Amino acid sequence: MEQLTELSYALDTFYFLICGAFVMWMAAGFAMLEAGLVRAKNTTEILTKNVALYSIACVMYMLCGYNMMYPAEAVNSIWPGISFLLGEDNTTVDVLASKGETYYSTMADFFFQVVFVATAMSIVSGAVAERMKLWAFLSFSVVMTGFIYPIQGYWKWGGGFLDQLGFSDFAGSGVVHLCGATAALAGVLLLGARKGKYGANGSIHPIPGCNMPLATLGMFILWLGWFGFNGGSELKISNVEEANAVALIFVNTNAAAAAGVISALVTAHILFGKADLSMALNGALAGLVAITAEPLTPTPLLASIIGAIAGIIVVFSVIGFDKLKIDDPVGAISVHGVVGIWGLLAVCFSNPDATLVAQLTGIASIFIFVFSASFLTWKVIQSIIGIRVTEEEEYQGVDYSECGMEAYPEFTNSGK
Amino acid sequence: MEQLTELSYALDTFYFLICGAFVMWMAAGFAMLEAGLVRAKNTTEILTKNVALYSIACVMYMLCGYNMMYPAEAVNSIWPGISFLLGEDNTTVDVLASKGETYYSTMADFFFQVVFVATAMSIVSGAVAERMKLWAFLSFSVVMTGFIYPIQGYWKWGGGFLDQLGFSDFAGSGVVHLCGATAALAGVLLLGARKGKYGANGSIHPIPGCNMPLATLGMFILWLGWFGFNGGSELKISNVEEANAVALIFVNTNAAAAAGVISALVTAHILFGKADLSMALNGALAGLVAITAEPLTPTPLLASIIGAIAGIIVVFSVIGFDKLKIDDPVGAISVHGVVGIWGLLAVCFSNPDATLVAQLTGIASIFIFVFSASFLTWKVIQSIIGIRVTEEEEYQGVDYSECGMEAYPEFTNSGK
Amino acid sequence: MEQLTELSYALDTFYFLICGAFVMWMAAGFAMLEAGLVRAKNTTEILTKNVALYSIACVMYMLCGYNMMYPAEAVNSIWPGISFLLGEDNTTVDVLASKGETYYSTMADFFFQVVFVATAMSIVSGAVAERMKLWAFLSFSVVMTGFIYPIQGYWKWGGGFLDQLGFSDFAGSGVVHLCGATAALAGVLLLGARKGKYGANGSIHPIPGCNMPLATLGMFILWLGWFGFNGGSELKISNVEEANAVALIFVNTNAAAAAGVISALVTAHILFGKADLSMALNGALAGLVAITAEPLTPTPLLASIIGAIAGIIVVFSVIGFDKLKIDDPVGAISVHGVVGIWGLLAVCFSNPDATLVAQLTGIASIFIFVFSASFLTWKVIQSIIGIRVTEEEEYQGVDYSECGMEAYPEFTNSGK
Amino acid sequence: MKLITAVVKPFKLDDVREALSDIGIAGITVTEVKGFGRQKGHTELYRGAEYVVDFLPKAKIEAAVSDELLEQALEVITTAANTGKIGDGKIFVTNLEQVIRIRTGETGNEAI
Amino acid sequence: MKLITAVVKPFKLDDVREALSDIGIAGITVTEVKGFGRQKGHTELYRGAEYVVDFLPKAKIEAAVSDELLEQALEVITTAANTGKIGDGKIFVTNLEQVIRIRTGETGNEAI
Amino acid sequence: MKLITAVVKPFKLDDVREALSDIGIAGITVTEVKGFGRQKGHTELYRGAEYVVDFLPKAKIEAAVSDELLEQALEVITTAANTGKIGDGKIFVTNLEQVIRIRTGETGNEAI
Ligand SMILES: Nc1ncnc2c1ncn2[C@@H]1O[C@H](COP(=O)(O)OP(=O)(O)O)[C@@H](O)[C@H]1O
Ligand SMILES: Nc1ncnc2c1ncn2[C@@H]1O[C@H](COP(=O)(O)OP(=O)(O)O)[C@@H](O)[C@H]1O
Ligand SMILES: Nc1ncnc2c1ncn2[C@@H]1O[C@H](COP(=O)(O)OP(=O)(O)O)[C@@H](O)[C@H]1O
Repeated sequence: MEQLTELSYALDTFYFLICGAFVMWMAAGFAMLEAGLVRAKNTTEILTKNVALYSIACVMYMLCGYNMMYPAEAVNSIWPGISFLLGEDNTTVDVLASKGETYYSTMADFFFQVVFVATAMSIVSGAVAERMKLWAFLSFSVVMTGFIYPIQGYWKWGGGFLDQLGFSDFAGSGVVHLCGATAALAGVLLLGARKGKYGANGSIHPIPGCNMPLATLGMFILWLGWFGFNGGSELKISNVEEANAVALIFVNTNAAAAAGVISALVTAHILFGKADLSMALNGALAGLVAITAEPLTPTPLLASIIGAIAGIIVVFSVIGFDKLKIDDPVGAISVHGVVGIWGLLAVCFSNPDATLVAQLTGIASIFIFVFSASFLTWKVIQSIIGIRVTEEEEYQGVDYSECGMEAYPEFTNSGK
Repeated sequence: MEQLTELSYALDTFYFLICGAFVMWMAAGFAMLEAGLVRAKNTTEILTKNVALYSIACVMYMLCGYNMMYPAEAVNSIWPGISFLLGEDNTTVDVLASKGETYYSTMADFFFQVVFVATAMSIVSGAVAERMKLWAFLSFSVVMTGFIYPIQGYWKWGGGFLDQLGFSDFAGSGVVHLCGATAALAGVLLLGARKGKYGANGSIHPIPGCNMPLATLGMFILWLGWFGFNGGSELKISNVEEANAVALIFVNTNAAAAAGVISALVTAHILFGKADLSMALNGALAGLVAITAEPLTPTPLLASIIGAIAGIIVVFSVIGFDKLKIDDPVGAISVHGVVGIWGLLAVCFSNPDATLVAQLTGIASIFIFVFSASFLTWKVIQSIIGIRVTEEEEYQGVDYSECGMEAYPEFTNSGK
Repeated sequence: MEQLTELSYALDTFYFLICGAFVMWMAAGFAMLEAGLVRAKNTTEILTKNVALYSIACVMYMLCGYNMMYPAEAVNSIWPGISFLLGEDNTTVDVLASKGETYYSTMADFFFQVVFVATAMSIVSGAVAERMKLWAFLSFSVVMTGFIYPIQGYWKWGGGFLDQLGFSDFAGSGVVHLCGATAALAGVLLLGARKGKYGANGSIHPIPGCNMPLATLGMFILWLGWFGFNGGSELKISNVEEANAVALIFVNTNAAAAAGVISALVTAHILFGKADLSMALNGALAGLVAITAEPLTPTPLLASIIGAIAGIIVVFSVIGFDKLKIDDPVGAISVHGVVGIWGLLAVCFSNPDATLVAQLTGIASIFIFVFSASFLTWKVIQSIIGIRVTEEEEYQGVDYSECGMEAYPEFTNSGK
Repeated sequence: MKLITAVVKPFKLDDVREALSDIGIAGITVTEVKGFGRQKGHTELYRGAEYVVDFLPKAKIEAAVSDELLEQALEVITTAANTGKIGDGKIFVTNLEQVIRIRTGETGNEAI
Repeated sequence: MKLITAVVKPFKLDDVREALSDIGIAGITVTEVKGFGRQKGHTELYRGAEYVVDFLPKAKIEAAVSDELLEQALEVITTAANTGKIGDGKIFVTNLEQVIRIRTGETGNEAI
Repeated sequence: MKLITAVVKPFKLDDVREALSDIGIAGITVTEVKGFGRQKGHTELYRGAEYVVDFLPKAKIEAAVSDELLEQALEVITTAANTGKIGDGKIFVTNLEQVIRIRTGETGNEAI
């Protein structure tokens, strides 16, 4: 019997670790997606940002973020309090004594959680690409991963006021995606559009990404990683019901993404007369973001419908932001923000425990807090070291000014 | 005891899901392989095809394909009948009552199966690359994933007449790979060769792929995914024998691929005097396809030999199809079709239950049915919307005509 | 009870196989990293090397390497003796009779081990890139994976004299990484620097890699694979303690890599004034190599520190080797060799069983043996077929001379 | 001696090259260029916004020829590069004062 | 007829093109080139060692013009390409003996 | 003033540039071109079929020089680019009617 409990603990821990590894892989996905959608002259820098932000997230979340998000004893339901470093893992004795309450390793939990923070931060890098200073961005990521993300994460997943209120966000359409997109929006508003993106008389000049296979690879990596993202968020797999739940989450996650691709592709074809690959990629991610708020209660058919609507929303959202002259090179704010909200609202269709009021409260709380905190942080960084490269550096490409190194030295005329 | 049954169910379900995730990853592999082996001007379109076909496969298989392949009650051993959408998963009560008969989640099974369909369809996209209309291809993929694949899949895995006959196809050298290759062949015959590929006096003009690292990445992704493909096809891992079986499948799958690389590389070196990377990649895939029909009964040494022969076959097959002026840009028909047949025959070397007659009957049944059904479908599509782009569009590249977007706008002179 | 033992065996086997699959994926990581860091004209060849060496490793290790490394009966503690091919897997009866001693499939063990050999060999290919003959390299890889690696592997993991001496190397900072780097060093010394790399008066001419996104992807793949590399080396997960151990290993592995990135990036920024992406990538790998010798006993904070120091070491090491005119295009000797030594020494900080003497003995034994054996092997190959391409071939690129095929025919002027 | 510079459609390059070779002009130098002329480029799409790729890829062929061969060369280029559609390109002729073959140091007509 | 060859900063290309088009010169041929001149390239970094990228990317514009339009063309190019900073580039003028429009066979000023 | 156009082997580019710079010609414009001549390209392989890459990558160097410097320039280019092997390339000289430095508006010899 004890051995059974131990084996069960081992399986749940292993499942958690594998799901975590899949989510970690999403870091590569964001890096490839963004590197594919910027111009060649800004590629080294966006890669550097992605590698570094993941690393910073890991360090900051270990130092204090994890403890803030899941405090041993919270100060109150809004402010978790601060403490540092990770504690000990569960002992065998505790596990056996817990009667199944403690069913996975704390370290595995930390690993799973830390890759989530990185995901939230990755969303930002795409939106501010091609014009933001590298070190300004990295400074922001310290604050974001160490404080902003954990605080609002605590509100829901750490048992704070949003959780108490009945806000429903299974795997983080709000806590992770909306949060990241909101921080990105604050940055983009302060930063302004890339030079040459918007013309005098309302004209919009597309700036095509330099490497579509890379962007497509990034999308596939994210899709794969999302099975860990959503599947792991069930937190347990070791009995029939839980195993079925995880399986259903895999199916629904996949279905929503697939439907998102198709609807985005068809929408784009109707609007533009061509099959816009970049929209298909955004459609897949939109489907994934939308189903993240509740991948368990919908049937696969409903999951497909939620994903399909997300795919349509994202196309119009991308176009809409461009009309508003909010320049987001990879469409991150649309994919993770606008569609994140759609996902949170769509929970009400299938989860009887969710209420529209709670969902709206959650959305508003996350948005207002993250926007204010991020805006303030960006402002402070701006006043100290500045956030935008000079016009000449932007023309020449941030690869040269920030990293001193080209991404494709043999394939382009350098310094263009 | 009940808890043990549940845990066992959880482990088998988890194993199934992870294997499924690996196979899903193969979609990225095909996309990268094909994007690497076409010219730059056709890259966006092949990526779009790959993303879209995977999505269509997921939707169609959920709508009716799965039910046709694994019908609750089949009409007869050839025609499974039609029904829609997925049913409920197993309840805990049923699982416990089943005494180990029901040992994994139906949803996990669906997930695993759906990524197989996508694999079969992916095979087609490579063979018809660089000249087929996007929407013609996508229309075909609706029929293929919703009907053609499931029907012949039913014959073997759903318990239809091929299964009853003793046809042996462990993980789908026939049901998946030969099926995909046959559909591709029908398409290619109707479509004709790419312009400029075959000269007047029997001369062959190679059209080199534009991005070999991408093709290599695709091959590695497929190799990794194949552990899920073959490993998951054991369907169970939760006791010593099954665990050993899965382990042996991993070893054999790996061995066959490795041997395929070496033999293809050596064969190519003997024939051409150079180490042809594209042949080494095809060799790996050939090894994988060949062992797929029976990865469990051979010893690792025999698996290596089967893979090595596959590597030799594929080189000659690629050359042979070129001689026949059957233009297959990525070698899909050779890798999946010709070698798929070799794999099915090689089952007889190690599996005492397999008979040559049954294997030949299986091969013939699948080939004839899939070829006829595909040919008809392609013909219908051809007569309604056409299947081939115009000569001018082909010259300019289908990226522009079908997707309106370049894959590498900064690295090539556009519109070439 | 018996069923529990079987289930436990199944879980451990499955965990082993998944970890093995992750390590196999590292082969793709090395291929991408190296393809990104060489020039376009040498890309096809480095890809061919990577695909082929992995395959050769699989064949040789199956033929004799595995048996040499884990001999049934060793001749003595230095020479294991030779025998061929793999034996039978454990029977259910044996497993049940073993009372938990035999807790995973031998085939799973083989699979896990074989991907390690490939890793060691992959290290070599990067260091000798852009100038070594393809078939010379492949010949070396036969000797390395069939004999050199297994013999020193036996010394530690097979129970040879280093193990008896108390040498501590959890997952192979020494056995795998130092071993690979040492073989590379021997090759590089014989081979000499790439033409044009070092100028007359001590000047160093950097030769930038042609594709940084590919290099970054390679790094991410390696990072992901390393969870299998280190995590799987615990060998067991099926109880609370083991599960916790594996979880801690995941956390520490991740922490060391993250810290390595940050410290390398900051060090580079201090030294050069720019954020050098290539150093950040090396920093990540350095962190990973360093923690590989002991990922279990450090706290996450200590793991971060070990990784951070590794990130600093690697920057200075890369610069240092360049000063010594030892030309290593991808920094493999620094990352795997120098930092491997650091990792082995750092074991003493957290593992009370490790002694400095044992560690130094281990380092020296591996280095001296692998260096001598490799040097000899390289020498023999040199005298028979030569190891370096001609100056003209080098100028034109080894893609043409060795593979007859360009990697990016449309993106560069061929034959440059 | 004259320098002929012909800007043609890229897919006509091989035809022109063969035509020149047939009349004894084996040496040419080719550059990938972007052409702007009456023929207009096309529009592409990216994320829902259109943009004009207003240049067209062309091949620029430079051939040094002796005065005697000039007329014939112009003729065969015009014929080989002609598709009758807009964008077929142009031929420019300038005077060449000197030609040197680097390998041998030969000059003038021998060097061509 | 004259052939104007202007080597300018790449980001001035559009301005020059529009300026030429305004005075009626719609046809031009553009090549990506590397310029070496007084303006020096920059240094880049790779793995801790610096190296000089000593060329600068420039755009080379070739336009055949009639004798009458020459002066005006030179003027508008000079104005449009000017930034006042080093590296603005140069304009070369050579004599054109003949121009042929491939599509129609027209020659001389009609062909421009 | 003369315009020198030299088509040379790419790996001789640096030598030629230095040689020109030594005699006071610092400004040049370089283009990547494909050369067809007596030297033949090579064959490549792809999936078992051979194909001929019949051009060879060359570097085209353009330098405007004053009449006085012409002879010397031709000499140093010939020397620097020479390997004695087939494919060393050619030098073409045309007459330059005018040169303008865009930044300053200087013309003629001052502008070179
Ligand atoms: N005046 C000019 N100077 C230089 N190049 C020109 C000129 N006019 C045309 N060209 C080149 O010739 C190409 C074809 O010219 P275009 O006007 O499109 O077609 P057509 O010659 O058939 O009327 C252009 O793309 C451009 O490269
Ligand atoms: N003598 C020359 N011959 C050919 N091209 C030249 C010559 N001098 C300058 N150039 C071209 O003009 C560009 C600008 O010249 P540069 O000397 O840098 O600036 P400026 O003309 O403002 O003094 C160079 O990059 C080169 O491409
Ligand atoms: N008549 C020509 N017109 C223009 N370019 C030429 C001509 N002849 C040769 N070239 C250029 O010079 C290069 C070298 O010429 P080639 O005949 O191969 O060698 P060599 O000059 O040593 O005999 C060619 O690749 C081509 O770019």
